[in-house]
This record gives sequence, C-alpha cells and structure tokens, in this order.
Amino acid sequence: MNNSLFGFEINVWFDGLARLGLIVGVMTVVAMGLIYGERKILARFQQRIGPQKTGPFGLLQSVADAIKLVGKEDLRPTAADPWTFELAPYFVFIPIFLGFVSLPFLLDVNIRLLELGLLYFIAVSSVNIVGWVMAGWGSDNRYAMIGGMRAAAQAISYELPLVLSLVVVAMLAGSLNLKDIVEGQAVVPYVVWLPLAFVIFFISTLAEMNRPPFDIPIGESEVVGGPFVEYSGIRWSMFMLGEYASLWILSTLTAAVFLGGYSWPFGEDLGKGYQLLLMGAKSGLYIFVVFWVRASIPRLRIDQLMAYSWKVLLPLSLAQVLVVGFVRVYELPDVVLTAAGILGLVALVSITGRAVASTRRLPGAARTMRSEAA
Amino acid sequence: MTTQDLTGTIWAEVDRALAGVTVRAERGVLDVIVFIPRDEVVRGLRALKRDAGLSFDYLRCLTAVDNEAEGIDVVYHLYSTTKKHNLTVKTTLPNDDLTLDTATTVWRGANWLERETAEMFGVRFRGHPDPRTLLMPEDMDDTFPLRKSHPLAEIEVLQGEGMGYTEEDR
Amino acid sequence: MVASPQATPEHEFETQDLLINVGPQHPSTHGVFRMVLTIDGEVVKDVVPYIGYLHRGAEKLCETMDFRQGIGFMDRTEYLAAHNAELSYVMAVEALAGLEVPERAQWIRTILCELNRLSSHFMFLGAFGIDVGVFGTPFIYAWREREAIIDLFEEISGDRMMYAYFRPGGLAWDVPLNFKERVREVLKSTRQGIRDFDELLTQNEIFRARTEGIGYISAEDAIDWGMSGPSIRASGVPLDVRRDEPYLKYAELDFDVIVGENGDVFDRYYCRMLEMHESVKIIEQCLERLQPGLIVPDKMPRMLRAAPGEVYIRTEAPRGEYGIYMVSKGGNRPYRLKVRSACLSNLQALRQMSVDQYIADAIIVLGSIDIVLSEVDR
Amino acid sequence: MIPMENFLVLSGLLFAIGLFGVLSRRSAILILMSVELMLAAVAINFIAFASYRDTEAFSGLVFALFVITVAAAEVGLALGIVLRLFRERRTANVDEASSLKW
Amino acid sequence: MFDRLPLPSQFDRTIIAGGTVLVLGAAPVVVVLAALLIVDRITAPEFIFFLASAMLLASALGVVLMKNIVHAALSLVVTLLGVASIYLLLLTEFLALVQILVYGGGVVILLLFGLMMTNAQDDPVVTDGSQKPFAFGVAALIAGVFVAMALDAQWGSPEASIVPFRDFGARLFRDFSLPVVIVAVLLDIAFTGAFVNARRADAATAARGEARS
Amino acid sequence: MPFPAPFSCLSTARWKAEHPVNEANALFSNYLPVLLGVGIGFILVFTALIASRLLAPFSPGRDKGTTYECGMLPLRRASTNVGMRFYLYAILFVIFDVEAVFIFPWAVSFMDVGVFAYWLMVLFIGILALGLGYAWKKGALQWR
Amino acid sequence: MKGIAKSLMVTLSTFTRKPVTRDYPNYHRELPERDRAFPLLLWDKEIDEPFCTGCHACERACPVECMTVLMKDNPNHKSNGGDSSRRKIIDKFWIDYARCMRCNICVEVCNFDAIAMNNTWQGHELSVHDRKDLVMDLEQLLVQSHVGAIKEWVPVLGQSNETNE
Amino acid sequence: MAVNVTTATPDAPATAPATEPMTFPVIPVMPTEHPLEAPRLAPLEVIPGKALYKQILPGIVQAPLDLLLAAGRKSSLWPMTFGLACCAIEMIATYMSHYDLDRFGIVPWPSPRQSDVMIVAGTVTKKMAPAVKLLYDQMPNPKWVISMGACATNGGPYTRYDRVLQGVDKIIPVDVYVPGCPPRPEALLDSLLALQELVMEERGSTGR
Ligand code: SF4
Ligand code: SF4
Ligand code: SF4
Repeated sequence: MNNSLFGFEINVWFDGLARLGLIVGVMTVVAMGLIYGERKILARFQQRIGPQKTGPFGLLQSVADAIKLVGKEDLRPTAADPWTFELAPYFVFIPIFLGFVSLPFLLDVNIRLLELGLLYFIAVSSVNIVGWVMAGWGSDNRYAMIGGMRAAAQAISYELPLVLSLVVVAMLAGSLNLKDIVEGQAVVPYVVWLPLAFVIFFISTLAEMNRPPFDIPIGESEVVGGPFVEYSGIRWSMFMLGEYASLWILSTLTAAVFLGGYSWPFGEDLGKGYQLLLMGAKSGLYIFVVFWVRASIPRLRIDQLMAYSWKVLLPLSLAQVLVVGFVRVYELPDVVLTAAGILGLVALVSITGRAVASTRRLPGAARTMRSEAA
Repeated sequence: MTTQDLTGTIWAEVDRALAGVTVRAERGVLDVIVFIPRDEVVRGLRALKRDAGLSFDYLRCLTAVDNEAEGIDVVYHLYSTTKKHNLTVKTTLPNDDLTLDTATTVWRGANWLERETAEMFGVRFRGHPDPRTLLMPEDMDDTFPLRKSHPLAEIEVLQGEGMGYTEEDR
Repeated sequence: MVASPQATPEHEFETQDLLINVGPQHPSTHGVFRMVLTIDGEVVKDVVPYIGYLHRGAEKLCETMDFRQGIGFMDRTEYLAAHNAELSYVMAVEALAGLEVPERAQWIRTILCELNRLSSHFMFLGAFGIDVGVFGTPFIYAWREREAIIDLFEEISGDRMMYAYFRPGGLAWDVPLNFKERVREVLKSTRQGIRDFDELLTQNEIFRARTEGIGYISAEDAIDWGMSGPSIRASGVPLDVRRDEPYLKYAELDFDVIVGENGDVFDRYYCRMLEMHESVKIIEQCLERLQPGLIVPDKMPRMLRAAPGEVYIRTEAPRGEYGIYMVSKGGNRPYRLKVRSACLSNLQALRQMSVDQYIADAIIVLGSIDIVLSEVDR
Repeated sequence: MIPMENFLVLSGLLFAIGLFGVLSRRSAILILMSVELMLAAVAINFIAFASYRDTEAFSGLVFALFVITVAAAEVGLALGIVLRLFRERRTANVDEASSLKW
Repeated sequence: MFDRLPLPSQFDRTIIAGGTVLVLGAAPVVVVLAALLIVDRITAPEFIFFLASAMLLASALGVVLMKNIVHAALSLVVTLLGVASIYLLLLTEFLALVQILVYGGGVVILLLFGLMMTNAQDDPVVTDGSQKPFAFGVAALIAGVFVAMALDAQWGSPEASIVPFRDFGARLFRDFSLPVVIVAVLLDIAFTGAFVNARRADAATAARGEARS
Repeated sequence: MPFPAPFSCLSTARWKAEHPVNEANALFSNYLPVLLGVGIGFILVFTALIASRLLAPFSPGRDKGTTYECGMLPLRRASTNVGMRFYLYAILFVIFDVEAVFIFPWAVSFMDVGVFAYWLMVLFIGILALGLGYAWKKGALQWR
Repeated sequence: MKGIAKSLMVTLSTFTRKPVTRDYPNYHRELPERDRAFPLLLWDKEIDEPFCTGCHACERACPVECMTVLMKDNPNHKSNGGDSSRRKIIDKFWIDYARCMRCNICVEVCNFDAIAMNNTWQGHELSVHDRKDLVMDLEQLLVQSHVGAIKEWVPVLGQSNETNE
Repeated sequence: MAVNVTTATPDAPATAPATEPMTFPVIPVMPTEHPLEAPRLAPLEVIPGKALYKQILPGIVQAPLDLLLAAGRKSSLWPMTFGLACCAIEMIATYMSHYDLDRFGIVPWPSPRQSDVMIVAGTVTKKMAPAVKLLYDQMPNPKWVISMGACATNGGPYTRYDRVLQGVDKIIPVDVYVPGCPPRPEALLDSLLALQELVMEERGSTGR
C-alpha cells in the first residue's frame, strides 16, 4: 500500500481523491493535446497545416473548442427517451475514466496497481458498450440506433481477441499485475516474444476505440456520427473526451504491456524523467500509428469486420494461447515463441490477404478497345 | 413518305422496320427525324428496338417541346449501341389531349425521363409504372414549369430606382 | 409487449422494415440527393431515390436567354465539368448556325475538355474515397491535383469553375502564351496524383473487399436503363461518344476506350482511373499538334442567329453522355433547350444496383455512379 | 470487518426481489432478468460462506464461478427460446404462451 | 430566480421529478452512513457495503418494477455492478471482475439485443396486477424466512480472508477439472441451442422473404 | 482492524500505528479509488453539464427538438429493429467471454499445476473451438 | 496486406512533403490578369471622367439583370466648353454584386471599353452583413480604376494570339 | 463598406438632374404562390435565447465571460457539411489543402447538432427550403448562417425561375453574405473571418 503523494503520506481516502483529481486534470490536458495532435498530424498527412491561428501554432485550438462546446446549447430531441439519453454520457465516460485506475504510468506513478490489473482493465472497459447502446437507443434516431447496434456488435467481437492477446502476456509474466508485467520486460519487451499477440492487440484496440478502419459505428458517410448524432454541446464533448481518454489509456497500456513500459531499456534506473520520455515515446508511437492508419485506410463493412474478428483473429489468438502454454509448460526456449509468433503473423497476413484480396484481374487492362482512327 | 432526300441515311432501314406504322421522315441536322402519330408511337418504338437491322436498344433522351398552339411534341432520341446509329422519333400531341402511351415498356430507362416530361409539360403517360412527380415537390402536380405559358418569376430588384429593399422587408 | 393476435405471419419481426432517410443533407449524397432505404438488419431491401431538390430551371431560363448568355447557365448545370457542358451547347449552336470551328480552337477545346475530365474524375475519386471511408485523405489528394488544373483554367478563362470560355464558333479569347508549358506542368503533377491514388486505393485489400462484387449491373440492364459514361463502360459496354461519333479532334487521336468486365463498383472506379491515363495521353497528343491559327472563324457574324431546326448534340462528358437537344425557330435564342443528363439516367439504375446490399454498400454504389445533382435536376 | 449476516440478509432480500420479479412479470425477458437477480443472490451466498468459513478449500468461490458461467449460458439459451417464442407467437409474454407457465 | 430558469427540453418533468425522488431518497442514507463513518461507528467497508447494498436493492427493485423494459435492463446493469462490488467486499477480487466482465459487457448486451429484437419500446410492458399480490406475498415470505434465518443462526464472528488468485486457479484446474470440461460442453450446448433456435427463425424469414419478392 | 474513516487521522505516524497493513485493508485501499472514480467521473460529467447549463444560451424553437433525419421530418418513430445476426454474435461473445474467464486463472497458475492443466485447457478450448467451428460451418458467422 | 502497406506508404510520403496550403489572410496568391471578380467601371484618366456613356448595352445584355444604368448629358462635353468628346455620360450606375454571376458579358458588349472585370483581391473579399451593401453605386464602381488600383484586362473577343508558339 | 479601398474617393460625378425612373423589362409575375408552398416557405420564427449567466451574474463578471466565450466560439466555428449546388464545390475547395479551413479551427461536422455555422452554399429551391429551415432549427444555439454565392443570397442566375427561392434570408436569418457565382475559396474564407469578427462584436448578445 503506497499512500504517499509527493512524499506526503496521507489518508487513503484523500490519497485516492487527490490522485483521481490529478488524473482528471492531466486527462483533460492530454485529451486536448491529443485532439490538437491528431488534427496537426492528419493535416500533415494531407499536406495541410492544421490548426494554426488559435494561439501560437494553434495550440489553443482544443481549448477554444472546449469553451465553445461548453457555451453551446445542448439539445435533447423531444422524441428521445429522457433517462437513457441523459445517462448515456455517464455510462460511456465513467468506465473509460475508471480505466485510469490501474495504469502504470511510470514507476510508482499510478493511482493503484491492482493485483488483477489486466483483468480489471478489460472488465471495466467492457461496460461502456452499454453506454453506446443507451445513446443509440435513447436518441430515437435511426442513425443513432444503427450506430449503437454496430458499436455493440463490434465491441463485443473485438473484445475477445483483445482479452486473449492479453492473456498470453499474463502467461508469460505469470501475473496480472501490470507492475509485474512491466518489470518482466526489463530485459526484453514482450513484443519480441509475442509479435502476433501484439498485432492482434493493436487491431483490436483500434476496433475497441472505434478508430478507422473500424469506425463503422460512427462512420460519417453512413450513419452521420452514429450514436452521437443527436448529442450536442457539452454532452457530445463528453463522448469526445472519453474517446481520447481511451486513446491515451490504450496507448499507455500498449506501451506497458508489450513495449516494455517504463522499464525497457534501462528505464527504471534512470529516474522519472527518462521513464517519462520512454513512455511518451512508446505511447506516442502507438498514437501516431493510429492516426496514420486513420489517414490512409478505408473503412470495413460490418460483416467483413465481424468475420475478420471471429474467423481470423479469434482462432489465431486461441491457438496462440495454446502455443504459448505449450512452450511454457514444456519449458522450451523463448525463441520458439518468437518463431511461433512470426509464423502466426505470417499466417495472419496471408489469411487476411487471402480473405480480402481478389483473384480478379483489373478491368480494362485486358480489354481495351482501340479507337478507330490514328 | 419522305419529303426530302434521305439518301445516305438509315431511312431505308427504318422505313422497312416501321412497316405498318404511319411514318413521315425529315432530315435533321445530324440525325433523321421520324414523325409517328401518337397512337402508334410505342408500337413503332418497339419495332425499332426489336428490328435486328436497327436494334435501337438505347434511349438517349426523351423530352417534349411545347409548340404553344400546335400542341406538344414528344421527342425520343434513339441510339443503337451495336450498330452505332441514331434516330429521332417525334410525335405530336394536341393541346387538349396530352396523353401518350408509356415507353417504359420498351426501355426501362424511359421511366424517369417520362416522369420529368409529365410534370414539366403536363403530358400524361398511360401505363407508367411510377407516376409520381420527379423534380417537383411530391404534392405539386398542377404546375408545369417548362410550358411556354408558365411565367417566370418577378425579379427582386435592389439596385437603381427600384431600390425597394427597405428595412421592413427584411 | 402487448400481444397482437391479429398479427399476420407476414409481420415477422425480422422483416419489420426500418426506413432510413439518407439525404438531402447527408455527407455522402454528394449534394441534395435523397434516398429512402428500407433496411432489414443491415441489409438494404429497397431504395427509393428522390431528386429535384436542385431543380432550378436552367432549361427554361435558357429559352429566354440568347446564345451567349446561355453558356453561363450550361456551366452551372455541369459545374464539375463546365468545359464539357459548354462544349455541347456551343456545338449545338454551331450546328444550327452553320459555323465552322477553326483547327486551333478545336485542339484547344479538346485539351480543355480532357483536362476538365481529369479534374472531374479527381473529384469522383476523392468523393468516392470518402464514401469508402478513408478519413478525408483521398478527397484532399484529389483537390490538390484539381487545384492545379483549376489554376490553369483560371489563367485561361478567368474563373475557377464557370469558365464561359467556349463560344459559338470557337473560343472567347486565345490561351495565354505559356499555355503549353503550363499544361505540361499540370500534367506532370496530375500523373503524380494519379499514381498516388492508385497506390492509396486500388491495391488496398480493404478497398478491394469493399468495392468488388458490389452494385453489379449487367450490360443489358445498363443499356436498358440508358446509362452512359464510365458507369456503363464498367459493365462491359464500349459506349463512348468520343469514339463512336467523334467530335472535335477525337477522330485523329489515339486513345483507348476503357471497358470494364464486371460492372461492379470497383470497375466503375477503376475505369475512371484508367480513363484518366487516357486523358493524359490525349492531352499530350493534342499539345503536339496544336498549331497557331485562328480561334474563331474568319467570317464570324456579328449577330449570331440560328437557323430554324433542331439538333441533338451528344458529347462525352466525364459522367457520361451530355446531350443538348436544341430546337430553334430562328433568332438568337433557342426555342427549346433540353439537357440530356447522364447522371439522371445513371441514377435510375441505382435502385437495381443497391438492393440487397449492405447499407454501407448502398452508399458507395451511389458514390460510384458519380452524380452531379445540378445536372440531374437542372 | 463486515459481519457475515449482512451478506446473508442482502442475498436473501435480493433473492426475494428476484422471486417477486419472476412471479409478477409477464415478459419472458424480464423473467430472465429476475432469474439473474436470484442467481446473483445465490452467488453472494456462496461467496460469503466461502470467504468467511471455508477459507482453506474455498469451494464456494469455485461454485460461484460456475454459477456465473451457467447463468450466462442460461441467458443465452433462454433468450434464444424467447426469441423463438416471439417469432412464433408474436409475443414475449409468458401468459400468452401459456404452455410455458403452469 | 427559479422561475427565470429556462427549462426547455433539458430538465423536463421526468428528470426533475425522478431526480428529486432520487436525491431525497438517497441523501438521507448517504448522510447517515457518512455520519456514522466519521464518528467511527461503522468501518469504511461497512460504509461501502451499506451504500452498495442500498443501490443494489434499489436498482433490483427497479428491475422488477419498471415499466419500460429497456430501463429495467439498464437497471439490471446497475444491479449487477452492485453485486460485483459486494463480491469485492467479500474479498474476491477475481469474481467481482468476472461479474463485471461477463454481465456488464456480455449478458446485458445480449439482453438488450433480445429486447430490441422483440421491439421493446414500442409497447410498454404490461406488468399488470393479477399475479402481483400473490407474487408479493411469496416474495415477502421468502425474504422473511431468509432474513430470519440469517440473523437467527449463530455464525460466531468469522473473519473473511483473501484467497490468492494463483491458488484459486490452481484449485480450479487441479480439483475441478471435470466440471471445467463440463462447463465447456455446457457452453457449447447453450450456444448450439440458441443458434438453432435463432437460425430456424432466420431460415423461415429467408424463405418468406424469397416468397414475397 | 478498522479501515480508516475519512477524517480519522491526519497525522501519518499515528495513522500508521493504528492501521496495520493487512491483506483485506490493502484490497480495500486498492479498490477505493475505483469507487471514488465512479463518483469523480460522475461529478466531472455533472459539473460540465451544469457549467454548460449556465453558459449556454437556450431557446425554444418550433422544430428544434425534432429528430435529425438529414433535413427531413422523421418518417416515423425509429423502431428498434435489430438483425438476428447481432444476437448471434452476442451469444457467441458471451460464451467466449466465459471461456476467457476460465483462461485467466489458468494463465497465472498453469505453471503451478503443470502439464495436466495445460492439456485440460487444450481440451477446454478444443471443445469451444468445436462449437465455433460448428457455428462457422453452419453459417452463423456469415452475415447473410 | 501488401496493398494496405502501400496505402500507408503513400500517406507517409505525403507526410514528408511540404504542405501546399496558402496561408490566405497573410498571403494572397497573385491573380492572373484574366481573373474575373466583379465588373468595374473604368476611369478615363486623360479626360478625367468615366469611359462609360451610359449606353445601356451592358444592362440589356446582363443575363441576371443586376445592372442599372442612368445616363445624362455630359457637362464636360466640348459643346459645353469641356474637353470631353462624350456627348452623354453615365449618371448613375448600380451593379448588384450579390446577383452578378461574373459572366463577363457586360465587358464583352461594351463598345466603349468602359467596363472591366476586377482582377484584384479587393474584388473578391466582399463579405457583408447586409446584402444591400452589395449593391455597388457609381462611386464604388469607379474608385478602383480611378486610383489606379487595377490593371484592367479588357478582352478582345476571338482575337487569336498569333505570336503563340 | 465592402470595397476595401480607403484612399481618397474620386470627385464623384456631379449628381445629375433627376431623370425619369428607369423601367425594367417587365416579366410576367408568377400567378400566385402555390397554396401548398406558402406555409413551407414562411420565414422561420427565431426565438432568441439567453444564457443563464446573463441573467444571474452581475454585469462585471459577464463581460470577461462574454469575451472568453466569444473567443472560443470564434476560433471554433464548425460548419455543417451541407452543399447545395455549384457553390458547394468551392466550399469544399476551401476545406482542402490549399486553403485549409482547419487552420482557423473550422472543421465540418455532418450533424446539425454539432455545428455552429450553416454555410448555405448554392441554390435553395423551394423544394429544398423546408429542409434548410429544419436543419437550421435543429442546430443548437448559438448559430450563424453564411449565405454563400449569388443563389443563396438572392436567387442568383436562377432568380427568375419560380421554383427557386429568392434568397435564403427569406426563410432563415443570415449573418454574412458572400457575393460571387461561385465565390472564390478566398472569398468564403474572408466571409468566415468576417463572421469571426461578428462573433466578437456581438458577444454580448449572442444566443440566436
Ligand atoms: S458579369 Fe454578367 S452578370 Fe455580372 S454584371 Fe456583367 S453581365 Fe451582369
Ligand atoms: S459600361 Fe459600356 S455598355 Fe455599359 S452603359 Fe457604360 S458604355 Fe454602355
Ligand atoms: S451562386 Fe452560382 S455557383 Fe453558386 S450555386 Fe448559384 S449558380 Fe451555382
């Protein structure tokens, strides 16, 4: 039990409150930063500049957005179901917020490191689907309804690969405590042993966050923003806050679980600043890739999305659990894991390629009609 | 029944295909124009489509021309995707009876074109599968904007002596 | 849960249809198009398109305008390919007034029309990319290239969209002195742009999976519906006015008509992509053969009058056959003007193409036929 | 620490509420939900006994896990049946589908 | 000042009335408990326990009493999360999380889907009273018996203790190996059953759909 | 034995002396932030809503509260039609979720039990995979 | 997968390219001289009066009827002792920029080369809060030409550029 | 005034003696409004709303709060993606790389519920007008309207066709008009900048 905050030992209640309060502040800032960063980075991918005029380099852009959204009327359609509509933001936001509780930000910088941290994380993050469905159903809007259903279907489908790829990590670490997991990577990050799990995890987190190419529930070109069509002003910004908070959570989690968190390479010894740098770089990389994918990849269709999860990711991650178990239980060298992982990765790539690639020739190449003249 | 020199055109073929249909032809700027009375026009069109030598399988355009006193002409522009030739078919409707058989039975593509012609000129197509308005609001079927008798709106003049745009109007 | 004993077996709960309204304000209807989808779960059971939200009477107004004034309205009916639209109009006037267009004007017209085809196809690619769900990137790439072409047009005609540059008899004024270099410059960046697109979308597996086999329409159906342009060529019908009934200088040019095989969304996309290569090819040939010369006939009448008569001019606009049916009773204005809209006919087939697809597919099917609403509604 | 009785009372009350729901509700789905409540009450009991009295063998915990598991499976299956019922009779009301309830 | 509050759609009757009732109902409980906690009459776990069980019982009542099925289902979410917190108070971290994972994420979604497939909100549920008094009697009886039994018995004052997670796993897989396999089979059966039921519906619909079109 | 009341101690040393660290208390203090987090999350959203209520203009409008339908008035009340597929996936999810629940304790402790636990899990997963395979074969994973 | 990687590479390559954005309010691209913003009247610097004689030709030709022209006798005409050869001159002139479709017709029909399209940025940045403010009167139409703010380009229709190529 | 030339005006031509008022070519008037259309095209009744803080806080606190809110609103004007006709293309061009509205914090959102500005880009026909009205109504306060192009301002080239609404300000209040057919992207940008100024100027009374 570690109740020291900035060196002061205080009562566990106040300690908890203080840490949560801190995280609220940091979360707001980070979410705003992420929104700004996303806009800047996407702009660069599109040879634009991105926010520029609000504050120096547009840094205050997110602040302006936040102020604007606070000062914006928030409407509720008369046909909407008042209770569900009003409560959905809470149901979406709070579970995401609870995800912060067991994150290992830096060495000994966290709210609490739960013994079953990994399971806690998964359990808590699965609740917010209810919020999505509530938002969709409560709005009494067709797009919202469809979006809510899709969100639920997608979230439950990708939860399993996510869980199973984390289970594998737990098997290696022999613990569900995120601190143990990070420390287990002091020498080699798990991504080296478990490349397949990492890739599956990455894909699933994209889906869990409803990020492209899995942004089907909120796909603007189809359902105009999905469950959130009818939300305006501050209520809508709560969803956005939740979205970016979960982006941060998942990036930190990825960094901690697969990339070695603050401990690899030799982070633990070199003090908080260096750890911060490490975590920042790792989660930053993750976030960058998420944005990058957003800028370049088309959206899947709902059936393809579900099929991909159930037919490709789930069997592969089940197999992976068994393989890792085998390697551990018969005490084979860890390199076998890497080999199996790479094999799995190859399988994943080839299955994906086979599943979606067409055997068709490109049209026109075969039959072009010559023009008569010349 | 030609009144002009139509040599070098597909008129001969058309004449053959339209046997049994009253038909008169004219040489247009680019295409041959064929006039068919309105009772026979769908029959004629079908014959033109079915005929192996002509096979006008493609309806380019269907529209009407409001000739004020002389009634309304309905004009079909046909094309053959295989034989690559064109034909214009025209039929005249008197102003007091603007009904015509639908050509949707010949080309499905005539559907919307006829709907448009119907609401713009007031031509009624008998047997049309979907006689709703197309471009006008769903419940407005009594205005025919493309008729010559349909007036243009008054222009709202701001400038000059007509600067009648006062604060009350806003 | 009130029981409804009178419920007939037809009222199965799975088939209780849900209507969704897409448009007129919807990010992916490309304007003010509206369609009502009947869906069952995620599958579209029926599509009812509604158009007319942009019906603004260009035809009617042109009947009160003289030929010069009409050009401006033609620009605005086909605002993505204004040169092509103008071309049909001025060709109709020329046919009725018996004007002979000088060589140089024809070559320049060809170049500009093809450039406009490029810019219009870029617009399609971008919008289509959005429909398929890439966040903005294709659209922005498309506009990056379009902007280059538009800048060129602006240097030539003075406006970014509504050029009013083709005139009965020829061109309004001559192209600027550095025209050839500028076109070559633009072509260079365009080629780069096409390549970018090709790599961004064509090979992408998700894109292929989203587009292949979707929105199929057979060649017979396509002809029957009167489709035209790349939309029909994707179904395997080699229908191209440029080749079948050559106008301008197309008869002297060497280019391929791109024909698809499968008639699905991907083919419609890829036909346009390949067509852009052809356009580039055409423009290069034109540039080589462009000679100094007159841009309007020597004996241009001061007052343009059309002979009585009627003409149906068809040209191959980026979206398909853009026809002008012009009836003249003499004088300097058309008696009746009808714009044969390619999009209208293509749109008719939408229902057939998108029934029994997923919702998301219905959207991209609509995107794949590349509509311009002001051409549909006029 | 919390006295053990508290948990037992709580679980008793929860069970009773669930029972009330099962008996009074007519929609099959609501009955299912009420059954969930009852099962949760049972699981609380199991766990309470296990962690207060059986800390060595903790069979109760394992049983509780099985209860949760079985409850989940039960919901899935039962819901399937309810949907079937709904499809056939156009109702999820158990009184209408009288063959299911006394 | 209050009459000048603009109250368009936001604070309509439902929300105001419901919120007031909620606050009026919950506030005394919280205040009393907090007071007891501060003067050290009850311990913090007890404080949490009472809070959680109050919420749990209230929302359980919501499940069985609410008119709108979807509201009842959402109430069920709260109940089940409350049950999870009770598990936590019973020192079984793992089961609490499992409860959240399985119920919060899975079963409730399943139920919601089921509800929506049976067109939940179109016809509000009939919870009409023919059986209600009877049901209430039975439930009250059972509750009385249970509570009496629980309070009557001599439990001593046992201390709860934590079972280490590793031990739990080991026991589960060492001593309960057969049940685990049976569970797997059960799950399979459950899925297959549900699937068969659902699929027939699908097939029937498909057939009808074809017939209609 | 007693878990600290909120104000019971402000002096660290005394508090430490009075509250020995035991397992149960550790568990509580670990999960206390979760409880508090629910509260704080709630308060956060609530404050934001109140702030917006204060700062944002509100005005009634005739059609302001109509459901957004791309500029058309809603066709009819949005019905809650969910395809059968969603349900099938949900049930599949529940099944595998439960499976994951069993895998977690196994994952941390299978090394303690040894090879037997491993093969038990192989059997467990195998049986479920069979179910998945059956569903796959029968087209439950096919959307249409 | 290969295709996806390719897509990613394309976007990455654009990531490294320079943004093409024109920093608008700070940087105005040079407009081509043919740019057509809105019609403007030209000022005859030699005689110090507008070129326009108020002949109504443009008004009649304007397809949207957004112009209003009033003419008067020129007080500066030779017969009145002035130095202008224009017998009539423009009295009042309004153009409703809000309706003008920038079609260039007025420029083309003017026999006196008195009107030209504004090809400066001032011609484009005309946002107003009241649409009445978009009706330009004579003074506003002339001011730019008078102060020499535009370099007018009056096209000669159909003249081919013989020096080309 | 609109023309941004501040240099000395030329000696205006001396005001001439009043001539006969100009008569315009008389175009036949549209018979009557179609009975079905009239109610649909009635101007939207806009009820101004006030923020609560305007009523309960003392004035001295209001001013800085106004400023803050206006600064936020000004820098984050989210338009609704809503293109009607040709002008929409130029509107899109403005969003794209070369002009990049994102620099000003302007990002389009598809749903009216999340947007602040409605850019009416193109011809509003009478068939479309009810939808425009409805969409405007569905936007939460505060909201602004930019009328982009000749058509939206007064019907533009199509003003004489009677299916076209002669200006969107007939049905909803418009804050900024941009002339042009279509306006250049820069012109639209300019109008957005003008709107930003307007937001700042009207900060004390925002709330329509
Ligand atoms: S440019 Fe065209 S619309 Fe504008 S004033 Fe001149 S003639 Fe009229
Ligand atoms: S601008 Fe030219 S055409 Fe117009 S009134 Fe003046 S002189 Fe005549
Ligand atoms: S103002 Fe001009 S460009 Fe804009 S919509 Fe109207 S006609 Fe098209």
